[in-house]
Amino acid sequence: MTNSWTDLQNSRCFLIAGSNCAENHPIAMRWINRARDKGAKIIVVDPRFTRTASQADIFAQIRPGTDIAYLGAIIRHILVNKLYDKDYVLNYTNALYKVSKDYKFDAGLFSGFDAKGKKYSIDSWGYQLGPDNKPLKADSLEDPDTVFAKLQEHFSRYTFDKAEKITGIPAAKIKEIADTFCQAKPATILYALGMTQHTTAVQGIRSYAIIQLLLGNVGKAGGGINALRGEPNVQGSTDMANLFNSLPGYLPAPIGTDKTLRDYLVRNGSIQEKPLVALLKAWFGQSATKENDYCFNYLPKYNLSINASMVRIFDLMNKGQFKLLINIGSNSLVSIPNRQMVRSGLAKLDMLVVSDLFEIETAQFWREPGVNPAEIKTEVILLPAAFVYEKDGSLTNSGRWIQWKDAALKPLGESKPDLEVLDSLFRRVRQLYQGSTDPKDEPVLKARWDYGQEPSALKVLQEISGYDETTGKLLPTLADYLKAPAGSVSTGCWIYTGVTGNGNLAAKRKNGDPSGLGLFKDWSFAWPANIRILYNRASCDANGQPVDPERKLVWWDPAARVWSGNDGPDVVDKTKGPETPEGKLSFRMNPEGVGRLFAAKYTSGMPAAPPVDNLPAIGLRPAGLCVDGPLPEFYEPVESPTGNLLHSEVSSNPLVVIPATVPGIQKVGKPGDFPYVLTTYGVVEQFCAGGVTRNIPVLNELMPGPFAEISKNLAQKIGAQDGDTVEVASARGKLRVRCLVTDRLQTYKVNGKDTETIGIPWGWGFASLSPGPGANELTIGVLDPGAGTPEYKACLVNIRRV
Amino acid sequence: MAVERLNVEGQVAEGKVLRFNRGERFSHWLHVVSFFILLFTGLGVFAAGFHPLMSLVGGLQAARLIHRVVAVIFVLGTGAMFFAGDSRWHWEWLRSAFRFSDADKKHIKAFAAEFFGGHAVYPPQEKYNGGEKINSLLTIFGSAVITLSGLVMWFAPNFPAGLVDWAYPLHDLAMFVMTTAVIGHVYLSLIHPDSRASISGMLTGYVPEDFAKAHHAAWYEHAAENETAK
Amino acid sequence: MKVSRRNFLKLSGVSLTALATGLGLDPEIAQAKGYALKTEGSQKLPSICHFCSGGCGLLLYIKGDRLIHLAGDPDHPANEGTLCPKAASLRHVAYAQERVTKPRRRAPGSDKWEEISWEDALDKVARKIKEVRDSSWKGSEQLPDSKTGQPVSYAVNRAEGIAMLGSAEVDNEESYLLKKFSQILGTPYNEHQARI
Amino acid sequence: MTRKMVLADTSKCTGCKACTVACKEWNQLPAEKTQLVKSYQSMRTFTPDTWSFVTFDENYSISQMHWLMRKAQCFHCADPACLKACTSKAISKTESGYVVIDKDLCIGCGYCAENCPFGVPKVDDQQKKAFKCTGCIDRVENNLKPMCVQTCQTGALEFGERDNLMVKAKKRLAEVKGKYPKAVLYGEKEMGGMTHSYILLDSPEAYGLPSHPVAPLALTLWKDIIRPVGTVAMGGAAAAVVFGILGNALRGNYGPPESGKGGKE
Repeated sequence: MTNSWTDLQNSRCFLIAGSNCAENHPIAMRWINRARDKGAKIIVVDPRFTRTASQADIFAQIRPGTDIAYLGAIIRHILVNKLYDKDYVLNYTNALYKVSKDYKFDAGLFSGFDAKGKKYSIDSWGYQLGPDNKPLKADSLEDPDTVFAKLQEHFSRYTFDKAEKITGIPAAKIKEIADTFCQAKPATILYALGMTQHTTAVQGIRSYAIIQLLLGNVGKAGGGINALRGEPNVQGSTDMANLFNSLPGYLPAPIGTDKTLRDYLVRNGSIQEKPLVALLKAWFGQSATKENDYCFNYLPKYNLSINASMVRIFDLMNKGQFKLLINIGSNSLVSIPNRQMVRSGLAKLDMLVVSDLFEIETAQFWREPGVNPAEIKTEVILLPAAFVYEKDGSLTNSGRWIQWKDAALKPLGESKPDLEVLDSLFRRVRQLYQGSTDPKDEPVLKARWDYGQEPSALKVLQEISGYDETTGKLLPTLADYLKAPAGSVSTGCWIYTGVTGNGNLAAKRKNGDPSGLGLFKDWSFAWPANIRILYNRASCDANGQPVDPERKLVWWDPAARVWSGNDGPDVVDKTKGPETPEGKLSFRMNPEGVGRLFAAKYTSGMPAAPPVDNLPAIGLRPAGLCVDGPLPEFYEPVESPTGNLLHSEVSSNPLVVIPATVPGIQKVGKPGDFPYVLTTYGVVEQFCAGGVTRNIPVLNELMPGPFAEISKNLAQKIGAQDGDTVEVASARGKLRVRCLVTDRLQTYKVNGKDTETIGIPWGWGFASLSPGPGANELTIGVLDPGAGTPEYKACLVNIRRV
Repeated sequence: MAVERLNVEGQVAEGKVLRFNRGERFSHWLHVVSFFILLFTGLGVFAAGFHPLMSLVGGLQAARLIHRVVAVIFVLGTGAMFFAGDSRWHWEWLRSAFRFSDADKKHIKAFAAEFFGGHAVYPPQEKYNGGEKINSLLTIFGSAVITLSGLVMWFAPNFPAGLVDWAYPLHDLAMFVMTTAVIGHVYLSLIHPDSRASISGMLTGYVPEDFAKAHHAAWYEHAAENETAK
Repeated sequence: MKVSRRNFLKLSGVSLTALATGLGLDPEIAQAKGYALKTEGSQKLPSICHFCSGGCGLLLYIKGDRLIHLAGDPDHPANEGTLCPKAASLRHVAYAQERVTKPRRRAPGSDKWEEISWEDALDKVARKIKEVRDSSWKGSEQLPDSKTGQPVSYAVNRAEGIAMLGSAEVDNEESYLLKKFSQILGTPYNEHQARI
Repeated sequence: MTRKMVLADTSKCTGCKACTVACKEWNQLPAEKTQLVKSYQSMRTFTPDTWSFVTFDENYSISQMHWLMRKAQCFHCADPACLKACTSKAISKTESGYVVIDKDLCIGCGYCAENCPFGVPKVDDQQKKAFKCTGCIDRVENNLKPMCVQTCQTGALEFGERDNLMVKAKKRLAEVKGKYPKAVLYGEKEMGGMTHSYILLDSPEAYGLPSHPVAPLALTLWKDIIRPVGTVAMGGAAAAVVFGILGNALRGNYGPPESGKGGKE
C-alpha cells in the first residue's frame, strides 16, 4: 500500500475495484466506515454483488477481466473534461516530457513488437533526450509530442459506450463512477487479487496509477493506491524477495551476462551498487571485498529467457528439472491455477520437503483420491511447523508496518519455527561441504551465517537492518546507510535499514496519533525510514507547503531550513529545500523524479560523453518498465466469451505466458463449448488454500464448503434450484459442487449478447476436517507477462445440473 | 325397617349397607394414589418451591419419569376398570354424574351450610348426592383435560406449536380444579363429622345404615325395593 | 470428544436469587450475581494475526502456560481490540489435534506415513540438498553476447535441480534466511505464493 | 449497575460472522456440522451450542440489491416471555438489562424454548439445561464489553448506557433512512424494550422477525390468570376446610352423638 489501513479514515471517496475488502480484509471496513461517517462515498466495481458491495453507494457489476476498458473510459473522461489537477500533473508527473518519435500504438500493438519472440524491444518507448541525455520537456500540455498528448490520443478510443459494450456496465453508471471519484478529493483506490489475477494485471494497476496521478491523489493522506496484500507477511516475503528475479530490497537479481558487478550496474544503474554491495557484505562478510567484486560471482545468475515465476516452477517441474522441492508454508496443490500440472509435477520429484502446521493436500498428494501411491516414487518429509504465536519474529503488514512479536507459547509437540529448520539445515549442509576445495562450494563455506546456537530471530532482523562493518555496530538509520561509502556497511534488505537502529523499533507499542491522520508513527516501524505515506512530498506545492490544510503530512520549514511534518518526509535530503532540484523531487525513486503517466524507457544520470575506457556507460537509475507496454491497453482474458472490440486482430495480451511444457496440459476452452465466464475468490470464513482454516471447526461451521453462485436466469436455464448439485467443467477439468442461486449475479450484455458469470470460491481440497472440490481443477494457468500472476479471475466454463 | 335387608350387592350386613363394590373401590383408590403421585411430581416441575422435595423421589429428572409412568396408570388403569370385570356401577356413576334432579340442585344449595357444620334441609338423595355429582364432574372433565394436555406436552414435537402453547395452561388449570375439588372431597370424607362416615364405603364398601338414610335416603329406599324385587 | 464446555457463569459468592413468589406474579428482579471472569489472573501477551495482511494485534490470555482466551489487542491502533472471524478462532490452533507435531516421512511408493526423528529428517534433507546441488550444478551456460549476439559461455553457478518455495505465511526473518539459503546454494528457483 | 444496551446498526454489518466465532470462543461452545441454509447463512436457528449467528436475506427490487444481514441472538427483553414461562424461577433479569438462565436452577423443561417469540432458548437433552446468549453478563458485570461487540471490526455493534445509546440510535436511524427509506429502529419498545436493539434496513418481516412480538396468549393466560386464580382457589378451598372444621367444632358436632344438637337426618 502507498498509505495504510488507518489512513483510510482520511479519504472522501473509495474506488474498491478488484477487492472484496469486507470479506478478505475486514479491518479495512473499520476505517472506511470512519471516513463514511464523515461523508465519504464508496464505489464498488465487482463481477458479483459482494459483502463489500452491500456497503457501496454505487455498485457496478463488471464482466471479469475487463477493468482496463472502464478505467480507460474514466481516464478519457478526466482528460476530455480537464478534471485533472493541473499543478500536480505539471510538476509531479512526466506529462510534459516529450516521447520518442518512434513510439506508436496501432491495431492493438505498441511499436517494437517481435511476433516470433512474443516480446517487445522497448527502445521506441523512450523520451526525446537532450545532449545531456536528459528528457526534453515541452512548454505546454498542448504540444503533440508530450506524454499528455499520447495519453489523450491513446485513450480517445475508450468512450463510455465502448466500455459498456466490453464490460457490461451501463455507460451512465461508468460516467457516474467517474464523476463521483473525480470530484471527491482526496480519493483512494483499493485493489487486491481481483486486479492482479489477470493476464493484463500489471497494466490494470498502471491504469490506477495514471488516474491517481492525473487527479493528484498520490502522496496524500486519504489518497494513494492501496494494494490490500493477501497474507500475513506477503509484504515481508516480497521485501525479502522470495522471487526468482529479484534480491531483498527489490534489487534486480543478476543474470547470466552480468559477468561482473560493473556489468550488473550497467544494466541496473549505479544506484544499485550500494544496496547490492551491502547485501553481499551481509551474506559473505569479510570474504566480500572490493577486489573480488564483493563475491558478486558467488550469486547464481538466472537465465533471462526462462520465466521461473511460481506457476512456471511447476511447469519446469513437469519437465523433470527439479529433483528436490523444499515447500515451506504453501499449499500449491490447492493454490496453483491448474491442479493437474501440480499433481504431475510433484510426482516427478525425488524428494519433497514440506513444513506446515497441518497435513495439507500438497504433503499428501501421493494419496489423493484417485491416485495410486505405488506409482509415485517421491519421498516426502513433513516437518511440523510452529505457529505465529509460538515463535519470535516480525511480520510486515500491507501498510509496510514491520511488527515484532515475541513467542507467547512454546511450539506444540515437537514442532519448530521455520527459522530453526532453515538454520539447522544450512549448518548441516555446510558441515557436509567441510574440506571441499571445489570453487562451486565456496559460497557455502564462506557465507556469513551465525545467529547463535539457538538461532535468534532478533539477530536475523539486525542483520537485515544492517551493520557498520567498520565498527561492527548496528546502523542507526537509513540516512546513515545512505551516507556511508559502499562496502563499509552491510544490510540484508536496505529498505528495512534502521528497523533495529535504536533498539527493536519493530516492537514499539506507543499508539498515540497527535496528527489525527492515523499515522501512528510510534507504533512499530514502517519501511522505508518509518515513512507512513509514500511520496508524501507530492502533498506539498512548489514551495513545500501542504495543499490540503486539513491533512498536513509534511512541509518545508523555512526557518529551520529542513523538511519536517507529521510523517517522515519522503525526500532525498531533508536539508534541500523546495527550490533545489532534490527538493522538487516528488517521486524520488523514479529516474525522472516525477510520477510516470507514460512508463518510458529512460535511465537517469547517463554521462554526456561515453566513458574513456570505452566500457559501456553506467547511468544512475533505470526506470521500472512494463514488458507489455508503456501505457495500459485493454486485452480480453485468454478465455473470453467475445472478441476484442478495440482491435479484433489482437484479442488477448500478445505477450501472455502460457506454461505448457507438458503438451495439452494448458488447454484453452472455446466460448462454443464453454459459454459462461467463471471467476474465483475467497470467502471471509476461510483463508487462501484453507490449510489452517479448514482445520478449525468453528470456521467450517460458518462456511462448510464451496458453492457455485449463478444468476436466477442461468439457474432456470439449466433447471437448477438453490442447493442442487451442479457440475462445472472447463477445458482442463471439472468438479461437482452445491449451487447457490442468487440475484447478486445478474445477466448482463456484452456487445449486445446476454452473458452470465459463475462464481466459485477457491481454497478447498481433499484433506482437512472439511474437504471439498478445488476451484483450481477448472482455472487456467496462463500468466501476466510482467508479474507471472495467473488469470484466476476469468476463464470459460460450462455448467449443468447433476 | 328390616335391618337384615339384603343390599343390592347381596351382602348381609348388620346396620350397614354396601355402597361400593370391590371394583369401584379399587378404581377409586387407584385414581387417588396415582393422582397424588402425579400432583407431587407435577408440582416438582410446575412450582419452583417443590424442586428440593423431588430428592424424595430421587431427584427431579426421576420425578419427571415417575410422572409419565404414573400418568399412564392414572389413565389406563382407571379407564380399564370401566371395562374389566363387573364394571356396571362405573357406568352407573358416570351416568348419574350427568343427571341433575331437583333433589340434587336443592342439595347443592344446602351443601354450603352442611359444609360448615350447619344442617340444611334437602330432599332424599340418590347414591350420589348433588355435591358428589359436582365433584364427579370436576374429576371427569379435569382428568380428561389433564390427560389430553399431558399427551400434547409429552409428545410436543409431534403437535403444532399453537396446540402445545395451550397444553400447559390447560394442564395447570385442570390440576388446580382437581386439587381444589380434592381438598373439599378429603374434608368431607375424612373430617366433616356428618359425612366422614362415608369413608368406610370406600374402605370396606359398607356405609352405616343411618348414614345412608340421612344422606342418601332415596338410594337407601331403592336399594331396599331392588332387593325385594329381585 | 465434547470439549469441556459451558463452565461459564461460574458463580462466585452467594447467588442472591430473590425467591420469586409462588404466585407467579411479576417476579422480583434477580439480584446481580457475582460472576467470575475466566480470564481473571491470566497473563496477557500481544501477538500479530496470521491471516490477511491487516497485521491486527492479538492478545493471548495465558494461565498456567495454557492459552485460555484469545481476542484483539485493545492497544493496537489498527484493530483496537477487534478481530475478524478467522482471527477470533485462532485459539483453536494452539492445541488442535490435527496439527502435525512430529516429523513424518513417506517412503517412495508407500501409501502411509512413518514417524521419523528431527535428527534423521534434517540429516536426510541436508544430504539430499548436497546430492542434488552437486549433481544438477550448472557452472556455465551458452548465452548470446550482449554486444555481438554470438553465443558465448557465461558463468551462471546454478543448482538447477533444487526449488525452494518460500511463503507469505512465515516471518520476515524466515523469508530472509530462505532467500539467503537458496542464493548461497545457488538456486534462483526460490518463489512463493505472492505471485499467484 | 445502570441499564445497558447493544445497538446493532445493520447498515454497517457485512455479515463477516466474527461475532459468531467470538461468542463460541468466549463461551467455549463446540462447532456443529452445518450446511448453507440460504445465501451465505450456514446456521438456520439457535442450538444449545449456537447462541449467536448471522442471518442473510437477499432482496432485489428495481435493479437494486439489498443484502440484509443481521446478527441474531437473544434480545434480552425487558418483559421476557422465557422468564414468565420458566416454572423453575431459573430465569432472572439483571439491573443491567440482561435475561440470564441460572444453570443450577434450570431443569431443562423447555417451557422457555416453547414460549420465546423468537425461538432463542434451546434445551440440551444430555445436560437437561436450557441455553441461550448470556449477553456476556460475566463480562458486563466486570465492566467489559460483550465479546461480540468487542470483536466487531466494522463498528456495526456498539455497547453502552441504554439512555444515551438509544438517543444515538435514533439519530443514526435518521441518517440511514437517507439510503434505506424503510429502515426502522427495532427494540426500543418491543417486548417492553430490548437490550439488543437494531437499526434494520427494511421491515422486521424482511429479516424474518415479527413486527409486533408478544408472548404467546396461552402463556399470558397461564401465568397471569390461571396460575394466580388457581392458587387462590386452592388456598380458598383449604381455608374453607379450616372454617368447616371450626364450624363443626363450634356446633359441637365433634362431641359424642347424644350431646350433638343436630340430628343425623
